[in-house]
Amino acid sequence: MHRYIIKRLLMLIPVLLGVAFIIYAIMNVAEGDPVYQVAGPDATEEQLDALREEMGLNGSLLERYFRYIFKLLRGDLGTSYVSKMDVMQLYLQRLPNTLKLASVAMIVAVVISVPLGIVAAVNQNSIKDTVSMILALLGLSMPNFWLGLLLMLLFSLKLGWFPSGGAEGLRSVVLPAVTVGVGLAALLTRTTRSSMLDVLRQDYLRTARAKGVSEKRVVFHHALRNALIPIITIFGVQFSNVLGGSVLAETVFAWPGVGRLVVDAIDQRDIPTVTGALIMTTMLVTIVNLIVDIVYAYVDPRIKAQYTK
Amino acid sequence: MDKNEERDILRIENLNVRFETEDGVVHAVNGIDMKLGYRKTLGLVGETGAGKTTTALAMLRLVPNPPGVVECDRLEIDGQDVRGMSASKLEQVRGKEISMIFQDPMTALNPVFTVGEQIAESIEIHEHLSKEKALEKAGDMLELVGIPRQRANEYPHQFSGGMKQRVVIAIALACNPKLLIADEPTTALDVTIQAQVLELMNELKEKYDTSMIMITHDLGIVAEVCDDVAVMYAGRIVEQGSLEEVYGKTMHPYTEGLFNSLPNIKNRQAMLKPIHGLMPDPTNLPEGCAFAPRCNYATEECKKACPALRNVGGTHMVACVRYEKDPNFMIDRRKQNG
Amino acid sequence: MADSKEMQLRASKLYKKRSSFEMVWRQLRRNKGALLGLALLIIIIIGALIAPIVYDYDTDVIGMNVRERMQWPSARHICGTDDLGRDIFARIVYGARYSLAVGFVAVIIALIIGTALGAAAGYIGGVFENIVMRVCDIFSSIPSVLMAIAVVSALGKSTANLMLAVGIASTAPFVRVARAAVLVVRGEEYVEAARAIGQPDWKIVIVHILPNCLSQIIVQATLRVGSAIISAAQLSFLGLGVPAPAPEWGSMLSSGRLYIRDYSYMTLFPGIAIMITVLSLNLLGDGLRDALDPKLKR
Amino acid sequence: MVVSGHWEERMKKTLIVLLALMVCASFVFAGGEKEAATSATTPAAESAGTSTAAGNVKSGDVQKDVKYKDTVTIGIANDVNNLDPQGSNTDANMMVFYLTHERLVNIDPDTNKVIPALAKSWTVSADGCVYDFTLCDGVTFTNGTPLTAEDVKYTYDKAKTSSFASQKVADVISTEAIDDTHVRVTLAKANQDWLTLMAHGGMSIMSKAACEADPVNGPRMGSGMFSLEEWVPGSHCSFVRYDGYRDGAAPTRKIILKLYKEASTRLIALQTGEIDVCIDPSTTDLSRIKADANLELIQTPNVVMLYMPMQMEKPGLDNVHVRKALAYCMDKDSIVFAAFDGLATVHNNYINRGQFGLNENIHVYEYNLDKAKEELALSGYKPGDLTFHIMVDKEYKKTAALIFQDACKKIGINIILEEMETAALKGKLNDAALDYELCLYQFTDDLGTDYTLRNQCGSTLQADGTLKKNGSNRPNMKDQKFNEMIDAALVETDSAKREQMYHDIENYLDEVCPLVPICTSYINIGVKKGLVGAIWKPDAKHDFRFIALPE
Repeated sequence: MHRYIIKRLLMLIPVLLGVAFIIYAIMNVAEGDPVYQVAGPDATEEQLDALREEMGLNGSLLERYFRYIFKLLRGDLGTSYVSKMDVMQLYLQRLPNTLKLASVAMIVAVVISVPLGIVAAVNQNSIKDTVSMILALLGLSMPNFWLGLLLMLLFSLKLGWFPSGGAEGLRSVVLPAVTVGVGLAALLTRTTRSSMLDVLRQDYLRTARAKGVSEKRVVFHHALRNALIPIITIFGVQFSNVLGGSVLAETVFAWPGVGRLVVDAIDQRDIPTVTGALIMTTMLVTIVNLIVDIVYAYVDPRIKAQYTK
Repeated sequence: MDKNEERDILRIENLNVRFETEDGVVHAVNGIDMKLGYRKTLGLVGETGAGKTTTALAMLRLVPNPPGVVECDRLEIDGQDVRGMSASKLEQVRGKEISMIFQDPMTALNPVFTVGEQIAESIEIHEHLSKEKALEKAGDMLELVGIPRQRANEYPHQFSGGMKQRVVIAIALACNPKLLIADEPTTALDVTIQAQVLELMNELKEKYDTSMIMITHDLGIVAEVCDDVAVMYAGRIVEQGSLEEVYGKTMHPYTEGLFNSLPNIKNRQAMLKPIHGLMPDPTNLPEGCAFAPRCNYATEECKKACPALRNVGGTHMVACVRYEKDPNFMIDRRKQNG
Repeated sequence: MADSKEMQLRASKLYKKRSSFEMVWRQLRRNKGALLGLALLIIIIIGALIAPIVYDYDTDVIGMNVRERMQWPSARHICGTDDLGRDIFARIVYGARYSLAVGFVAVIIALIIGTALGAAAGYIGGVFENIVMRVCDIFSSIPSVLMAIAVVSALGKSTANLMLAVGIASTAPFVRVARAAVLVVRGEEYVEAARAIGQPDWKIVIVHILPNCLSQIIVQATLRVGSAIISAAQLSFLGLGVPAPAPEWGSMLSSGRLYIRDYSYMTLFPGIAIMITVLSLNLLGDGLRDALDPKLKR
Repeated sequence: MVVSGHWEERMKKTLIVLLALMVCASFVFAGGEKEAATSATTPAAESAGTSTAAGNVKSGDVQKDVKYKDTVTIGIANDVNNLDPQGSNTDANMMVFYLTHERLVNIDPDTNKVIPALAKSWTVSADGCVYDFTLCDGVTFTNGTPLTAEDVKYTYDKAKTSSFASQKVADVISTEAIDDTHVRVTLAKANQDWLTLMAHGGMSIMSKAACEADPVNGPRMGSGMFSLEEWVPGSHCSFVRYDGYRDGAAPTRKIILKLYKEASTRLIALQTGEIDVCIDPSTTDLSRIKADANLELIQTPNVVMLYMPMQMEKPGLDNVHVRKALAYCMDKDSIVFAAFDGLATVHNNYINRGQFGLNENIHVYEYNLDKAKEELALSGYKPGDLTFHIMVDKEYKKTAALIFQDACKKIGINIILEEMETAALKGKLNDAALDYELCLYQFTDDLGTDYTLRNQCGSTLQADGTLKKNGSNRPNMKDQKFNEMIDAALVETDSAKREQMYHDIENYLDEVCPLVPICTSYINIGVKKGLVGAIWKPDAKHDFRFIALPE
């Protein structure tokens, strides 16, 4: 298994080089030359050229890319064109907020969707099934800035239980996490329901019942364990998305996360910050995916067998 | 021991099971009475779709509802009335008083738990042992069914079909139940493994005084393992009695048809005489005797009234209109071996 | 012998080869939720098709009347008017054309590319699987905003390019779901059996493996349409989506956002339109999932 | 089709659940928030604080005996993204430089006149080209080191190289430090508005030693009443009081500028009390502030002028009649009503409100489709010939462009909307290719009439005899006659004659019609009742040095 983990981590390097190249290519093609975001309106040609030199914008796409990679391999993510701050520091300032928001949001999503999905699957085609499906769908189709404002109006303005914005203290993470979590719940509920339905038909559950195992244990121990693979897949996919930050919730709740750092940087054509933040996110995502794959093996021995074969 | 003799391990009266689906109501079991004494083995024989497995599941109240609906006048296991039992009480009966072996070993075991855990689970539930002790006892059970103890923490996908069936048997017999129901345990196995499994079941049956119901469509297995036989057709028992009575003095035309479908080792030239036609459609069973359309001796009478089981000597019972009407009616098989 | 002919007739009726579409329809008809979903979807699609006949695009949909702006839902304007005095109900009905198109096409692109890649990766394994999964990691770490900028800058701004951008951005999850589903199914006996009788690999994947992981993929597809519509909204909010004044549900949501506390109806109704579309798709998806799932055949 | 009971019952259940959810969702929203749905009324009368002749609003004076809170938190709409005074010109950053730095001179909030700051006095030579400044004594930077003439010279020389500040020191030939407290600045030619330019945040005096030691953090230190404590871009920026300030320390110890990008969240934060000042709440929420007992609304017309430049070298737009036709299609009243909720004032001049030399009775291009058709006829183009793209980057500009598009369609000119991100729009405007036709843009500079005209419409003669447009000259107007008129006005010393010259310049521009002025809107600020000491400026570069909130 260790050899497999090391192999996967080594694969990270080509991925990072790939991400950096794609961003450089996109930014090269995108409208809006970065130098104009930093230079004043009455900049002369010489000043512009001097600035291009300083920002490393001269030379062909490949030259700029290799210059960036050379610095990247030494762990230097460069400095932001706009705030002149080191990109790594910018990212690390935002990372704790995003990790806090992402993990609490995932907990909210799981707490909502796994029980809902199981109730829907166990009572297939009954009123409980319909209600849980509609509740789950509400989360997805309701635009989350709408939900965010609704929660803020109710819980921070009218009831005053939670602060309306900012990232100080644990109470401030609750509303944004619920907003993001509810949005994720739809897919997770549907996946839980669908894979539980597949498993609930299996014969080994009948064997368990014949052994005298209680219905609750049959559903939550025997059935759920087998239904976990698709659920973990979607959990992994959603967790990596949320690790990239959720821009709308961060905007509505003034939550300084990675999501808005990237979008603002794109807005200002701040290439080092965009590239740096996305590379760090990719690393995080790859590690999450690796953990998901390893968890597969622990959950389902048949997959573990395939890896060690 | 004699006190147990009169009381029966299993008593069922007028068991009916139907499945209400959108395509219509499937009448799987239509009024079954059944009694089984201690340390006795009953063979339940019939073509696929006769309702054998449904009857077995009904005993453990494992028929899924919806869509299944189970009605019966009496269902007692070892004297306890199972019908009204609460879920928690039922869970104490399943696996302790009565347990079941399923047909397809490939899907009967949970793929994500080790074999040892799956055996230990029922021991933990019923004998309230700690996890370690239960696992240890599970090891003993594995040895008992001929699997090395070390393989307890391997997973089902690492076992062959035959080995898996042995594990299923180990699970079923872990808390040495009084009544074991085996639903075609060897159908999915090849002949050599079949013999070993049957021999193992016989040994364990003797060792633990377990009474058993062997569900099969293979008359050879019944002859080898069972004391009594019940022949089922379209959800009803059409003939019942001891091995000698049913094999020796076969009376019901359907039972005769079953025997005629077996190749006769002694007389190689004998032509096989299969029963023509198909099982009746369970959603609309014909009036009167369900076997009438396929029966060579069928008369107009048979099509009208549905015959009840009648005693024809000893423990031998048969449900056929011809005998009610004409006491010395004889089917060909009885004519030959007298 | 009469009854045996009758027997043959009944037997043939039971087991004659029905076309697969009819089989699916017969299964689907049984699932009531799916019928409801299908009914809602048909209503929405019909609404979208007859919109140009009922509403004249220039006057009703984009024609503005500033004096009548910000009116609460009334008899004259069922869903009220927006900040330029345009009737919101007309725009929702007309907007269905844009939103459904964006939602469906984007998901179809993602579905086809994603499932093919995922299934191939899951089935073939080894180096190919690693490459595909790493490229998938790369694409999933590029936010859809950046993807949209790339497509718009390279191919110019149009609704088609918006669909392509949203499609590419939502491919990664399909790859992953397909691969995970194939991984579990790959070890089954029937796959080895198919390989044993010499079936070509691609046939095995399509005929044997995909139907078994169809349920996860359909769940993913029906839900993605909803999020595709909403991510198209974020893109139009940044000016990369469907150009104004076209009445796309997503951009109606974004422009209504400013007035959310006083004139909540401006975001409520487009939100409900999206919700009903997503709900109907998922109910239909549920029905399809059960109908197409071989294990569930009764 | 016979419907079996089962189906009906299942569908009924789903629909009931669906309707119930929709009803309660709309009720929670509609009911809860309906009470404040009155449309915005003309605001001027109800603003808190006292407005001065110069258009600023001063909220009450700081009292000696009152105990003030330790920290004031200000919710801002745009991010503080650059702390180098010569590195940016956005409002948010400028607010910071007023807290942390000082300039040679300041503008008096009451009279808009130039008043002493770091330079306690100065003399100007007869020909108006040589300025001798005398610095206050005992001035120190916030790290205690003294501020000398050397630092002033270093700052002015450095300004020449900065793309933001170079235009302001374009005329400066040399800056000499005579001794620690005397500086002489020599200009190439006299410039009446030069001193006003020197009061701009971009000319804040920096410490030479600090800048040379650390080029990134050095410029962030000034000699102001506050020093930077912590800066997390995209989240907040906090400042602490410099107790060693020569004229006595500020009333509040700590000021935090906290970013709230979403307008509704920013206002809710004020209502829940998490922040003390909410800059720029959304116009629809203003009645909520007035209705709240412990909040006050501060309102003053701003100098952010929305206008539509027309790139005069593009086919069709090079024809003055086409430009005039477009001017007559601009329905300014509807734009004020729809895009600004009525909270804006129509503007017909080519320089900003309150600037010297504004021509009160300039000709007005009122919204008149017949005149527009006449102009189009004169232009030689037939209806349907012309198609123009208009670039917009904000929601309110999109609304305005849609109204303009609707009007132009009526006279046969086809307008296509091009929505873009701000960065893309800025890039297109500044790109040498000038590949755009129409745009809705804004400028806020009120650094003197000459600076506005020269920057917005002026051009400079290049060595090869061609004219090159100045920095913010979006219409790309290259008109030598116009350049001569503004150069003459710049050196005219008699203010009455100078005013008339600017009236003539505005009339000339009205004839050339390079751009269509649309409107100026309002500064809206929600504050906690009792907040004092702050000076709210129409150019949104507010002065928080003396801000204070009673306990």
